[in-house]
Amino acid sequence: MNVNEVARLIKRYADDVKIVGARQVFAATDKERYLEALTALRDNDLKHLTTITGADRGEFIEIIYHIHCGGALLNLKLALPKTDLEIETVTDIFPGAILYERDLMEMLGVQVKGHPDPRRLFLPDDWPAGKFPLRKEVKK
Amino acid sequence: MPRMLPDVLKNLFRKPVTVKYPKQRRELPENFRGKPVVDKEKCIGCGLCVKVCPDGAITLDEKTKKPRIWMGLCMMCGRCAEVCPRKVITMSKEFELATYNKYKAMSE
Amino acid sequence: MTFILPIGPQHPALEEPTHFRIEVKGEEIVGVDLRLGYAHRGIEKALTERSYAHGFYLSQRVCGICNATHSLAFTRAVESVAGVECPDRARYIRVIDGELERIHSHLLWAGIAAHEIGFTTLFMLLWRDREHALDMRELLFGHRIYATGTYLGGARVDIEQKHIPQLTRALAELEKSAKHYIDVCTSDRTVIARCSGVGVLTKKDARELCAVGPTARASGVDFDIRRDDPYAAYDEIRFDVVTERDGDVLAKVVVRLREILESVEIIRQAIDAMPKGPIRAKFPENVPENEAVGRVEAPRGELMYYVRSNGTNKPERVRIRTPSYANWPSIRPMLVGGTIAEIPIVVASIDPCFSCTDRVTIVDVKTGKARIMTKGELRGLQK
Amino acid sequence: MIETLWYVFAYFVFPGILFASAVGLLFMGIDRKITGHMQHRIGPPIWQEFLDVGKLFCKEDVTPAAANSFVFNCAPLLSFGALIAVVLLLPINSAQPVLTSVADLIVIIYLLNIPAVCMMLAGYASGCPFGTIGSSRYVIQLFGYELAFIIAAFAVAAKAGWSLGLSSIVAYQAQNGWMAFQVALIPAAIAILIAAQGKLLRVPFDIPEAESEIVHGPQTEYSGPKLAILRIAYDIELFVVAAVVVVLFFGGPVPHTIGGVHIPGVVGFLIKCFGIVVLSTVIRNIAARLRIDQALKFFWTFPTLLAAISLFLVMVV
Repeated sequence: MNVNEVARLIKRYADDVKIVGARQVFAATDKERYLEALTALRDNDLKHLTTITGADRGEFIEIIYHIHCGGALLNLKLALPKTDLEIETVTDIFPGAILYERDLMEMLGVQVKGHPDPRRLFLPDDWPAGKFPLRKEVKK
Repeated sequence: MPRMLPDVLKNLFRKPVTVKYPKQRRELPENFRGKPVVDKEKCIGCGLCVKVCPDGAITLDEKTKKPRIWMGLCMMCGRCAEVCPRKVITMSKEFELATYNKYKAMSE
Repeated sequence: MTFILPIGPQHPALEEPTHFRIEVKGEEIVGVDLRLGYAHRGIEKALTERSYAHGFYLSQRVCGICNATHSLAFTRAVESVAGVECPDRARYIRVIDGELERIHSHLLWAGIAAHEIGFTTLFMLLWRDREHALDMRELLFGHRIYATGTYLGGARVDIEQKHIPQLTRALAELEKSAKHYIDVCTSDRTVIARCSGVGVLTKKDARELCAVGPTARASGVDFDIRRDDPYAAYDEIRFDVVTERDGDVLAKVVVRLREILESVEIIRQAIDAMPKGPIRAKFPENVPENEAVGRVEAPRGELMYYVRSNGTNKPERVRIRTPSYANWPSIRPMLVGGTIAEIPIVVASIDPCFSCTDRVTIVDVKTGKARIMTKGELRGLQK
Repeated sequence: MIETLWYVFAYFVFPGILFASAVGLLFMGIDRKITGHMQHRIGPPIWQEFLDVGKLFCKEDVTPAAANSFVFNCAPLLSFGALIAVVLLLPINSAQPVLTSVADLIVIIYLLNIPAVCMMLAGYASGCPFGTIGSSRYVIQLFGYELAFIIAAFAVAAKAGWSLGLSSIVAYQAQNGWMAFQVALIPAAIAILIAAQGKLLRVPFDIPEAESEIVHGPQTEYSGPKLAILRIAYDIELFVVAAVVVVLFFGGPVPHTIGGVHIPGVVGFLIKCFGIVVLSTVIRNIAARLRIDQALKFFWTFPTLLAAISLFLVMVV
């Protein structure tokens, strides 16, 4: 699928869709519509979730789903206010997301409901519970 | 099974590729980046190398304003040699940097 | 009665520390649990505290083997954030640098796989032929592994005309030995006995678990960033993506060896079509507010860098997703059902690069307790 | 009195400890040098084995806490002693071995199994999981190659007029040519060479010591002098198994007189043993290691069948 087809497909579920360069689409969505968006993508035989990126933007946490669609890369952005960091797991849609969601949980403190085994992935066992390394306020 | 037999028997009569390292040495290509060497006279003390070194391995001597490279941190990336206006720092061919005292491993 | 067989973190089969807890009934594997994080160095956090020029060198050190591809991915992301176009000649130099690295990385992996199945002679001979690729990198770019083919805004070292004959001779040598090893691996009965039908990853599993690189291509998934999302000069070079069907360890060996043949072909085309001209464009000190994704086909698969800049000379957030990280979930379907003897070869078959996957700080082995060293302490240790 | 002195000398010096371990270590050294050149590299000097063993003797003697110390400590000595006993039973210098007994072929086959049993005991006693798995694999492999080895040995004994004495076998071969060239016994010769490769844990069958899976199998916990004794025992086993194959199939120690110079039987015997070791090295360098189930399946089909055929041919014809 080339860039325009992906943009047209995602328009229904996201706003502020912009095409960057020859092969990348950025789109912002919200908590209600992101599950249908991902299911729609999977039904169009786009099964490859490259990764899930988490970024601490100061007042909110931005989660980006990077999905490889043949000739283009879709970056689906999801903004979560720091007050309720609760999202639904996508492992039923993309089974490959198991490790990425565990990484998200331990590095940024986002709670993923329904994750098969929400254990720690990288950090050592006695890492203090409340401290999330990639948060802005954790300097060194 | 004997698919590798010809290979193995041929190797018996060919000269081994390995070299007895400390005694014989391999010849290094000319843009090989070894230990950076500082040629003190030509240095004008501009401090560009200090700014550009990714590891912060280069410090300017207080009195003489000449660069001193601490080999404990230097990763021989060659940026200092590239950015120096007077070509004071050049990358030598020397790569055997084992020392007993890491803190004395200065490249003056 | 099942009992837990601990493999790692220190184990001769694993060249880097990871820990498998394998549930075993007799010799048959029942369950697999994986504990990563022993070589995690907090690189993503460290990158946000360094300027782009210094961060470039840190991105090279994420993986010990595939560092040209890491620096290329970082450069690709940062250049699209800063809006810098790298000159044509530099794009070809980057292709040559990346492909030479793919050749030496695949030969290194094939040697380790041969060692896992106990074929020491094949291991030694494979690594002997790998020297051709490493010598070329040393000749062209200065260092065997940390080459300077790519830098922010272009390339740091130009390829002189007088090295080309040596390069073509080495490529011919590599091509001959790659063909020979494909023939050996597909016809030697002991290798076939140990590799075919072992650690099978079906195409459905590979697509679902988002496997990448040769691991996925060995199961028939036709996915290669050099063709799907071409970067550097790959759009002007003709090559075809190598895939196999049956997804077992033998298919993974053959896919990688055939990719070496492709890489040799790519370098030859790159040398011929290389235009004259400058090799580096100016890279601005401060980068405007922007975000971008840089993707590259590393020897082990799709490598992704996500960079977000905030106007200063330091990136605000860098996300590194390495190929081995994506291949870890597919270890489970491959191992379950096999026997203990297959663990090393199956684990090695996805060519895991643990230091790529982990980025946590040091575990203090003496006391067994994990202690997080702050960067200041790290620096203190070095001084 | 002279009798006992002769036995003491025979046990400690000539075919005994000094000679056997020197020859064993030398064979292993040459084997490593040839392997090096076959892998297109220089390889260690021939006397490398002496240096390794010497170094190990200087190391500290450690017994792991989890290990059952009695079995763990005496296993290497037991296997070393058994191998020296086999050396004394073999006709090395002349057709007459040092210790003669009626059915010494059976005694040899039994004694050659003691090092294997000791290795298994050591593996279980060392208390480390790798040792346990290594030993269980060793047991399985023992059943594999032992069958072929014994059938081939009995085929030879049958051919030499149903006598189990080695000296009579050597005498029989002195008259009508080497056993290996008898048509009926060629399959047995091939079978015993494959079984020897399994008995010596050489690469296609070095599953109990698969370093990429179970570190060093039963020997994982050994270090220092105990490991040195195990290494010497292994090297002597290399020489001894080759010697048994030579005695059974390739004529044993036959003194020659070439150009008027009288060459004692030992020299010819050593050269033939060396030939077998080189053959084993070549096999070691052109094959990958099989899995334990594949090895067992292979042993019970191919070599056992060959040995059975030659036994049948000898019995019937």
